[in-house]
Amino acid sequence: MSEKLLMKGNEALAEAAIRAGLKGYFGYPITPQSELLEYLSHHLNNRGGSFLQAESELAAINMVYGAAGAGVRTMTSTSSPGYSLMQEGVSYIACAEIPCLLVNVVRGGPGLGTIQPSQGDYFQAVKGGGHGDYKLIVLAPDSVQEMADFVYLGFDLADKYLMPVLILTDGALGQMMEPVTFPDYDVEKNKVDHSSWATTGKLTSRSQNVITSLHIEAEKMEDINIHLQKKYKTIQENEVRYEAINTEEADIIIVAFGLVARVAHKAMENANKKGLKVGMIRPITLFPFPTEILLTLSEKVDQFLVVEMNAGQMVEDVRLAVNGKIPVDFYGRMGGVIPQPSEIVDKLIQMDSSKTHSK
Amino acid sequence: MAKIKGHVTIRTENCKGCDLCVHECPQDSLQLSTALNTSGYPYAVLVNDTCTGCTNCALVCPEAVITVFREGKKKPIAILSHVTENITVDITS
Amino acid sequence: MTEPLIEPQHIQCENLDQMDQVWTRPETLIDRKLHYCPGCGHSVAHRLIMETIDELNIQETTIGVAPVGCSVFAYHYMDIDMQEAAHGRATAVATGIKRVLPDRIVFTYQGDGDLAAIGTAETIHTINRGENIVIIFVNNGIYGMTGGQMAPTTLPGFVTSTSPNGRDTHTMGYPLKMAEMISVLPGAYYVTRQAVHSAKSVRKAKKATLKAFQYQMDGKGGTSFVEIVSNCPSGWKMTPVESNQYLDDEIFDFYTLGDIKLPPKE
Amino acid sequence: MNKEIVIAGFGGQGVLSMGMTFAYAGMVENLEVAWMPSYGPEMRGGTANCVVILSDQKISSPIINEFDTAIILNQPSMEKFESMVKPNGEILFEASTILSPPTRNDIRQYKLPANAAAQSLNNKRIMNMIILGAFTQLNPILHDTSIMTALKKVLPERHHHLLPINEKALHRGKELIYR
Repeated sequence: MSEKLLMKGNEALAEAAIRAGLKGYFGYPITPQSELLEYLSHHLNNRGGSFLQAESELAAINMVYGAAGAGVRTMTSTSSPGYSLMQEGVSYIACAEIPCLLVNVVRGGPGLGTIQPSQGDYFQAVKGGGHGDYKLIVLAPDSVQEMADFVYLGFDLADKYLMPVLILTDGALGQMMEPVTFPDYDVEKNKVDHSSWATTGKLTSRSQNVITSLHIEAEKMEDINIHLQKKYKTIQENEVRYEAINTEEADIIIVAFGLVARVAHKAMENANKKGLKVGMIRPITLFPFPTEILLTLSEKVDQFLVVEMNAGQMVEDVRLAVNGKIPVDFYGRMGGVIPQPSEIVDKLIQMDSSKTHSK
Repeated sequence: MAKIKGHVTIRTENCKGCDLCVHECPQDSLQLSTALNTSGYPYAVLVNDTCTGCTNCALVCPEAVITVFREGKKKPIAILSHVTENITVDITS
Repeated sequence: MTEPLIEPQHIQCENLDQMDQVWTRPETLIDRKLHYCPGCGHSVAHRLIMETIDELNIQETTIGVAPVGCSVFAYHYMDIDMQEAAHGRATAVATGIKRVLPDRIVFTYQGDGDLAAIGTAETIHTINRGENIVIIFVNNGIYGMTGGQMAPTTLPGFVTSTSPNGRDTHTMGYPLKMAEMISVLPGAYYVTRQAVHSAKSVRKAKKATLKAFQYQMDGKGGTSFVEIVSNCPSGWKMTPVESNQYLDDEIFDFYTLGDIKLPPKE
Repeated sequence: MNKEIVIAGFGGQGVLSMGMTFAYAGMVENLEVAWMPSYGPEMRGGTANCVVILSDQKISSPIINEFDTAIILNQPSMEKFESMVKPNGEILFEASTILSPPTRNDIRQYKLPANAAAQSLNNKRIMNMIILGAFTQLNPILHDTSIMTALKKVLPERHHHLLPINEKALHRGKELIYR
């Protein structure tokens, strides 16, 4: 374990990437993720990797495609408008089954939007984002420590399932400083052998390795899709991660991810002080989504409250999970505004009293 | 000056009858067939023995179906390449 | 009344085993029927690159990047490790590979729609960075794969499916001379324009390709750019022979063949 | 203990680095800390502010709109943050740059001639250290040694020769409160 350092989320993520054996980074400046790019421009080249500032996000994601296709740990990072530009490449990478790490430090949208933190890219992140049927494993950190931790986890999952892993974070987590420690991580021990498919030069001892997402026959393309869907099912069965707090005695369960989960946590504490019984589920993997725990809890609690920094996106997945069993309410702020704990407490009080009235 | 004698073989099944080799041949040695291969294309055939093995036909052939031969003035006895240690060559044959 | 057709007979050679084989297809060119139209220059360009790779003995270290366009299936014919790039992004993909595997030989194979329209930014910035790669640019002045639409390189007045009255420069702009454009970039090390429509031009193009790959292996300079001005018999609505004649008659006046930028003398 | 502090002024006054020193010192004392800056275009020449939270418990939300302490270094920031100080909270403000002092009477106010004090020490840039000294005198949660350890981390190595003058400034700030 390293010493405790005070770092910005973006910098902690970048440092973790180097420690996780990052070999290729390709990115383009955009607020509020530029510290990530800057940190790696200072440190990656003299710590065993290759840093390149691309001419656009479009070029950056395709550089990732090339470098990750060569079988080494590769990543890019961007913020919302840039991530939209990358969608073409992400779809190709998902189909070609290349492992890599993507980071979206989300800001308020739509359009050029604001540079303030937001969760408006949830749909884009968990439903695919680009064209075609594909998913990414999506990790949502809620602290600077997790910004670092999920880099290792992300690379390992990417290597395990041969697919892009997305860290979905936001401007505030990227910019804020908190203490962070970096775990001992043995790059060599965690290295996965990609020689069976990576393009590293066709040795006479093997047949050519081709990386492509083009399969012109419909039946072949369907086979590829079946294979991908099977993989996503395995992931849904094995890789769900979430944090459950105070769920045993709760009447109302808040569901929130990322930065908002911390605001909601504060709201939960304050509401419980006022005598309400509030618990919380914080999805850590947004895909695979923690559907099962929500379904189980819907047997025990009265209501769910989903809090997001958007117009209501994850709430749809919660409603799908709960399947109409109990009411699922929503509270959100948009465009880069962060909800205050007091706003959420007010909402909880309102929900609690409406329940009492209906009894 | 005596002409060098050459010859070509053509994998007619892969020929698409584009006619480029016929036009490129300085000896007018090639023609397209009237018959079709299984893909439905006419194919190039060598129709006389004036070929000099100049390789022009092969160079313009998009399908790389032409192999060119040439009668050598002097045949090499053996071609040595990538020799890394002393070897003995039997030149009696 | 027409004469009955007489099938020409292939002359056999009795002493073939005593003759020297002076030319045959390169081994790295996979033995598979090409999907290109009869007489297409793409096939010749593919073969030239594979000959080059064989002659330089670099099959085990070369990684190619295929584009979107007619040559989207280049990896069906090139027996090397390859990646299929998104439309226009081949040089970005190649940059990624070269940056993490700097000791490998990396090349892109791109058409004019790919390199000079949708991928112009990637092309210019890759060359401007002087990425030590080879770009093979096949310019046939048309979008072949999608059915013969106007390309950025289509000559003025030329009829395509999207310039039915010929390319009108007032509304559709002028053809891009990519090789000249990029030759002014400091990162461009060797820029040449070649053709593969005749035996003579194929010989020259081969020399240029060899040079370009050799420069990359030497690792001295920046990007080597080999433009191959080619035909598109189907898109141009001509026979292969006519299309090659058209190159001589019309195209090379605009796209002048020859070296445009040579590496600095040592 | 849970201390929520906002530091606000204009860019270049060392607002962000003062906050970082707070946070680092808190970390040295094994407190839970969070530092959250304002960022983006508003950093470019305009006002700059950062929020620092020091706590002996896990910090749940780094997003707050009520503060125990506001350290205010210019007039626009006073207008923005005065109302966001909790009742019985405190405002520390620089004497010379604030034209209209806070009007609330449910908070403690400390008007600090920090700029003048910095001038008297012949270094204008240590003003924020003087204010930090005043804060620690009012809120004894950070030891001087922790602050100096923190400063070593926050200051680039090429500025480490300035550590002694900063230490002096820290004590000068404490004296401002003694009076």
